[in-house]
Amino acid sequence: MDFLNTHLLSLILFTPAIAALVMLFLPNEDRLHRWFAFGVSLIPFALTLVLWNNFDPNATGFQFEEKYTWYEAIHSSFHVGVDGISLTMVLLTTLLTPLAILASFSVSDRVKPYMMLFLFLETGMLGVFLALDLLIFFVFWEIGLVPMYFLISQWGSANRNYASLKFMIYTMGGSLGLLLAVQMLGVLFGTFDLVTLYQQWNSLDAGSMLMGMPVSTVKSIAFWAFAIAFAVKVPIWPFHTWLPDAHTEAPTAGSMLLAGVLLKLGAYGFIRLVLPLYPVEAKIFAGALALLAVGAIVFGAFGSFGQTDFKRLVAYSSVNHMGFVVLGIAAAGLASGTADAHIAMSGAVLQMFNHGLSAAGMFFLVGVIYERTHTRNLNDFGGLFPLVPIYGGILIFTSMASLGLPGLNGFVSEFMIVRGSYQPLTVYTAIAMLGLLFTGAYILKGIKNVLHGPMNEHWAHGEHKLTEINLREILVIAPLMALMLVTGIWPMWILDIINKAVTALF
Amino acid sequence: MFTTTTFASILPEILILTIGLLVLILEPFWKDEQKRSAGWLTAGGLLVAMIVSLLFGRPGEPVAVLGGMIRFDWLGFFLKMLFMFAAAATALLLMDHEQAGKRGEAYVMLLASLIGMNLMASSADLVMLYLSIETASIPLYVLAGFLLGDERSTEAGFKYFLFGAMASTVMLYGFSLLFGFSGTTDLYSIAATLTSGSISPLLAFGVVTLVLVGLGFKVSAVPFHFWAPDVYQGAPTPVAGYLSTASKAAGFAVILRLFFIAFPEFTGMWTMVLAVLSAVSMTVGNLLALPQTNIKRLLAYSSISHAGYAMIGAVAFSQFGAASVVFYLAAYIATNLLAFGLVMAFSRVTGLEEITDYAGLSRRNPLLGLMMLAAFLSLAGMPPFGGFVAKVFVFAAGVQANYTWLVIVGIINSIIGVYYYLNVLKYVYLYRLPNQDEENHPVPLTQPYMIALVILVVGVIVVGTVFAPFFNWSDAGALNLF
Amino acid sequence: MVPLSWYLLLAAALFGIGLFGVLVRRNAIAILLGIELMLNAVNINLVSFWRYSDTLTTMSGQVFSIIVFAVAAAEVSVGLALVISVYRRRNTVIADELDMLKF
Amino acid sequence: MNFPILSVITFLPFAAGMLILMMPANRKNETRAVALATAVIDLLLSAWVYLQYLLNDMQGYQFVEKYQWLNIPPLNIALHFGVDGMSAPLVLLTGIVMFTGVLISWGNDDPHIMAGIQDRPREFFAFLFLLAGGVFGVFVSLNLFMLFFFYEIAVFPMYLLIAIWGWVKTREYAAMKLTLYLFIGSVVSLVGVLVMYWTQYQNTGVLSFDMLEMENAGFSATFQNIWFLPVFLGFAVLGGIWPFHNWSPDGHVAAPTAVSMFHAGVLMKLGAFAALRVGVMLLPQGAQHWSWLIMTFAGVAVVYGAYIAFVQTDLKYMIGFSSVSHMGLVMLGISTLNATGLTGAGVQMFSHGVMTALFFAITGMIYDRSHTRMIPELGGMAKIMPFAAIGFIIGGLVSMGMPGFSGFIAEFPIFMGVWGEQWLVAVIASISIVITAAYIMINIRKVFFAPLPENLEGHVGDITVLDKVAITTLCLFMVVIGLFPSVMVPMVQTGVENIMRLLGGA
Amino acid sequence: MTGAQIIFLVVALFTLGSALMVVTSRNLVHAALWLVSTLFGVAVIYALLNANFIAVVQVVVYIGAIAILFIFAVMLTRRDMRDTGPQMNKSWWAGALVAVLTFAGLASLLSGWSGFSKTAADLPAGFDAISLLGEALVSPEAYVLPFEVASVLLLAALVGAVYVAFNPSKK
Repeated sequence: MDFLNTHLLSLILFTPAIAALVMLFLPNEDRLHRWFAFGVSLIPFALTLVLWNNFDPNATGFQFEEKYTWYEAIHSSFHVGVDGISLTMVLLTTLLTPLAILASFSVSDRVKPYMMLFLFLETGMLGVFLALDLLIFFVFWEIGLVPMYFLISQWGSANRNYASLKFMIYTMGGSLGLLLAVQMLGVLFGTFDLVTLYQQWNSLDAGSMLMGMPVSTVKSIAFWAFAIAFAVKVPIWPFHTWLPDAHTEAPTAGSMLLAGVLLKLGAYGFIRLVLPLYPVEAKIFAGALALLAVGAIVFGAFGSFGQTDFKRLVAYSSVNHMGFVVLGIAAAGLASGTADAHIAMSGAVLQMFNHGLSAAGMFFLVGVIYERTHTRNLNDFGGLFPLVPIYGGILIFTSMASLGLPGLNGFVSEFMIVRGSYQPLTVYTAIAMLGLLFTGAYILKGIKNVLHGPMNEHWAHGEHKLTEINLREILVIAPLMALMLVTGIWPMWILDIINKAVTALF
Repeated sequence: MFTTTTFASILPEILILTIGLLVLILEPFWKDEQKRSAGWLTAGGLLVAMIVSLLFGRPGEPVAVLGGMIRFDWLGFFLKMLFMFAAAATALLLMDHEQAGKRGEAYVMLLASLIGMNLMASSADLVMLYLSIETASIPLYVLAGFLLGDERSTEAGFKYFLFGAMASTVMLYGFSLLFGFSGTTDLYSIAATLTSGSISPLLAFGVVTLVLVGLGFKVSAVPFHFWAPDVYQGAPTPVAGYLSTASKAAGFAVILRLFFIAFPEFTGMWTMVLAVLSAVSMTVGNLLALPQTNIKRLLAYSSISHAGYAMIGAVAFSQFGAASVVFYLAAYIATNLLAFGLVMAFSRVTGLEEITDYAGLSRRNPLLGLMMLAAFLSLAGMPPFGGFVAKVFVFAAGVQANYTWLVIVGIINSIIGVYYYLNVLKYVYLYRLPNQDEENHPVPLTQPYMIALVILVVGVIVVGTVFAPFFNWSDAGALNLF
Repeated sequence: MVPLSWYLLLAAALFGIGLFGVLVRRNAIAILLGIELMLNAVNINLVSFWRYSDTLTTMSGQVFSIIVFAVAAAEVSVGLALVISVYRRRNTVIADELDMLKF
Repeated sequence: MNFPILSVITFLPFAAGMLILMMPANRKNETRAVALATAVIDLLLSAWVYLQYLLNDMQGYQFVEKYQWLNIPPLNIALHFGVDGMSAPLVLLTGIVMFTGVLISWGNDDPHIMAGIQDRPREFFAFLFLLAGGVFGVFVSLNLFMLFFFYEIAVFPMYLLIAIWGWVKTREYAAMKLTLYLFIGSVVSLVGVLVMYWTQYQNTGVLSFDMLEMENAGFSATFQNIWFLPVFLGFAVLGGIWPFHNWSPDGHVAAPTAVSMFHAGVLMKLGAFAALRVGVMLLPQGAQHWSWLIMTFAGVAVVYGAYIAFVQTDLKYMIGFSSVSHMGLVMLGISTLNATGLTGAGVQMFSHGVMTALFFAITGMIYDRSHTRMIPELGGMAKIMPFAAIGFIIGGLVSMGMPGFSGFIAEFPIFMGVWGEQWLVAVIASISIVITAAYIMINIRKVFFAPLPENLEGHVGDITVLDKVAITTLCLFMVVIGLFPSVMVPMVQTGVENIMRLLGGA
Repeated sequence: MTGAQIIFLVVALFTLGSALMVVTSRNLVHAALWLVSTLFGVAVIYALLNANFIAVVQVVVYIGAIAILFIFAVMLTRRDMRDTGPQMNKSWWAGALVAVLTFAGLASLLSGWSGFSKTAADLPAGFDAISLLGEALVSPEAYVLPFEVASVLLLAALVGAVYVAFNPSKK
């Protein structure tokens, strides 16, 4: 057990990747691959539960740290550790991956590479959340792209080539600045260790000169280099245009993870890197960031409302929801050290978690119906509730969670964000709250178009008869629904951990 | 007085003379089909002569013998060995020449000119020098025109003779002035009397110019090169090879000894003259080689340019420079003989001499193709063949002497050279005969060719890889000049 | 007494005439004649240098000229033989008509 | 170490080449077997050198052998062999490329496929080994003359290999262009080398081509400033430095597969390595004086090469120009003249070598089977040769500097090094990463995943087992180094240490 | 002007005049005969220089052998005995220019030499040029090697000339 304790994070991190490699040598049997992947993906989840159990929310700093020499030449080490924020994200990731795998049991084309890519993707995402070394962070940040790219481009729908490339190029282009800024930090300080960098970077005298420019200018540039990289990933308006395409074209499980976890990477980057490294700039530019966030909220909502494609609708809703996260972050940056900041930030983290649950659930449900009807056009549906009552119930439940119905999880986090942001960013928050109205509008529009209204007879009979959601699919959505409900009613199980970490950090 | 040293100093020549007389005496008694055995006799005899000379005729400290006529030193000795090697190879290549191979006279002429060349390498007296140059040349005129039934060959011999006689006479005039100014014919004494106090640099320049006409002709340096392509093309191929290697090398031996020993006072002047000659030779030779379609003419122009490269070492006027020239000659003799030998071997079977005729050779006879590769890459100056090391050495000598501009000219020319040498190899390896069944048109090699070519190709590679002993010998020879 | 310069100028003049013959005559034999004139010029040089040198007894100049005689004889015999050989094949000894080998 | 391992590595290919030439022409398989055996032995030996290299010896050369070759006064030429941290990986690289090159040239008697070398394998392997021996020689030579000697040996077989076995349409032109370019470059350096040699004599009275002695020759600053450029650029021509890169793509395209592998994989390293070893190490002040120019050239090469690669429609041209871009990165690393950048350059040489060898190997496999390399005419290869597809994808990821692969390990320190010197160049050069990602991904999709053109249906078969072994070998190195940089980077650092000592001493 | 000088000038003019006829006469037989006359003039010059043996050799070898050889050769190449057609190049003027320049150059160069105008000492009494020459030619301390080599050369030339000239039957 000692080994397990000291290497817990590494185990969580690498189990999926190693399992993927093992799969390479498994016989070519689709069932085997499915079950193997699913079984293996449960291991990190189980380990995460152990982690959660052993995690001491009251301790400051990072826990379960591991540090090995990795790239001596540029003083980068494999340094991982968790605090309350990353723990939440790890939990989200390890939870969603098995569900996504389970959800993709219906995939029958090249199952082996598909499952392998999922497992690699999990490692990539977990790495970002666990990394305490800037370079390692970047490594996993980029690695995650590859499996996602191939998942979209190989198993996606009609326009997948365009979408996958757009996804790739946007993200890589966005990361360019990050890469350069990371390099600059490495050159300046000779280390990539985050803990060290937090101190050294901030202790630089703002008036001194760096590379022929005042430190403040350098920092501002670096701030935006970071911010843009993460903003693309989140995505914040106006960098969001890749997202609807990618989501729409990705396979169901891909969308689940994309929305559920991948978008969180960007937000997590803000929390883990941008705010601690650039507290001053974060204050200065909080307004701009908030403006973008509000833009995301409003335009996301409008965009969503205007869609006729069910999946695109959900995709734009992600823009909208993630806008809140950024708003919270901006507020926390502006008001750092105050209770407002803590509330806003805790809300943001919780919102990340919540959106992970609801977006994954929504995409899954879209996928469920798409598999049966092979259309996502909202106008092709209508009045399906009588045909698929269980599915309808689940959809309504999940939509409500997404909408932020009190009693479900979305409400808690959005409320906290708004509450925390209102003081520092009154105007923006006010506009954002208007955006919230549209959130309700588009979600209701979605439900209305699918479930209510006149029934589209096409789906009622014959070969096109819509079948009810099956047991496997229920098993996928059930844990999500359970968590939505639990978090909505008793958020403290997770909020406690988040809040303590946030308080310690900001 | 005659001493062992005296005897040792001319031992090779005595042995060569003996071989020549043996050929002359025995040849009439042989039946027609046996007559090519004269080639075996010549080559074998030269081999024996080389061994005997190496055993008993090695020089010690440089010493003037026979009244100062010749200098018994390592420079002469090493070059003699090279010439004898070249002559032996030429004899082997001549053996299966349709018209010349069965004529004893050919071998006699070869040996006579060899005596001349040997003496050129060691002459230390103007009288001896002139005589040895002529002894080397006159039999070669005969050899160049040896194929009496062949219009090209007779014409080649005729032209070679006319230009040669003219050039050597001009040179002789220079010699006579040299003698007049210094009052002596001994090269080593000339230096003492021929100081800038006694004659003006302009006068020295005049003498150098006159002398260079003859020597430039021997080494086929521009502007005394115009005979070379015609003669190489017309002469029997092995003779052309011999002309372009041993004869040229002998010319360089004279240039080294004459200029280094007799004109130390006027170094600045004659090195500049040689530098210009060198640059012009390289450039003109290479540029004119570019459009050639006949392989022998191509080799002729290439040999003109090689005279230019070798001259860079002489321009350097240093021990290293001289050593690099000698080394260059060693490498070049092996290389160019190989090239001409291959041309001979090919045209003996096919009767063709155009570059385009070589298409598909690497399939018709892979060994021949590989040898072509070795020969032409060595000419181009690529390792691991002799040409590379030799070129590096002369260039190094040039740089050392601050003749960087000349080295740069040389380097530009090497690049041009690479182009046309590779062009030949392109035919050998890349192109195919129009009817595509190369394997049905083999190019067999007879025994003498096999022996000669293999020895030469091994020589080219050995000089290029294990260059140390060769350079050591060259350097030991060069040391004798200082 | 005749100064050395007179002999040298005579030799130079003879050399020049010989050179002229070599350069301008078309007939190979005539060219050879020119060469002989040049050789004679050389010999005049050699002998006169000998006569006017301080060391008469070394005889170098005279020996040199003897050797030149020998060489000239050898050269002429071979040369004329080649001329005849060419004539036999080509029926001409005009140098510029022998142009098979021209580039 | 009494066993003369470096000599054996260097001369074994020559000996094997001779042996192969002497074998009967009709015993093709025996010839191939001898070639393979030689390659395996050389690979093992070079791996042995790599593994036995002592990392704690930070400055010296190891496995040193010295035989006087020509030690009379005017010339001191010795067979002086030794490896340092820069060259040891390159020796290993050569071993790898030699091994894989032989594997994929094995030949296949199926008339449809015409894979590998059918025509005169005897000569082919002999020339290839001549090339390989020359390459080994350059990497291990510590004597300038011998370095040059082997350098030229490595250059000329290229002509024959390309002209005889190359692509019919352009081989003559390309082979001649390549040879002349390289020859011009090398002779230009030769002048510089000779001048250095004599100047050394004037300065110190020591006449030696030994590079270790030449390090102490005390060249004056003016001298170094004048002669650095010819020496460096002369060698760098072979490294494909812009604007002298023109020969390289043409050569790649015309060359047969194994030769392309050698050419891009090893030969271009030869140029960069020689430029580093002779130019930078012996003329450090000159290097400092001109580093801005080299950096400019390299920076242009990086971006320009990537852009030109982007617009190619011929797969081989694409890879050829990507090599220009990547070798530009090597030059960029060298031009930084700081430890980080040089380390990156060292790793990049290895990484690019393996990666581009892999690219060319797979391109060759595709071409041999489909008889076209035009990207628009290809498609669907992933179904036909999934193994090759995976290999190509891994190569592509390395190419775009994806973390987790060797490319990242190499490029990151290069950019960091540039940051330390001139941040603007780093910013501009980093654009190439996105361009590279774009064309790699687009072309992977087009070649491997687009629908299979009808005219190729049925003609095209899977790759052979030997091909798979080759691909696996190459991929393995890229991944292992990517994951564990410590297997190579510390070694490169020992070499860099030495260079830094020389640069610092200047 | 001393008697010797007058004699010299007369002989020199005769020699140069004959030489000019050698290179200009259209008829080759005439040219060869003019060569004989030139050679004779040169022989007299040798005599003036107290080189009696050389003068004799000149007459015997040059006139007796070489010049006669020329005449034979001229006659053997019959066709060109006819003095039809131009005997000189079209660019004969260039040749003339070169010749004149050569002479002028040589003369001017030589005139710059310190020993240009020196005069000769009288021959010492009892000076026996012939025996000195004989000794020089066979003494190992002097010119025996050239002497021997010259014989080799002559032998070789003989063999060669016979081969080249005497091979009528084979085609």
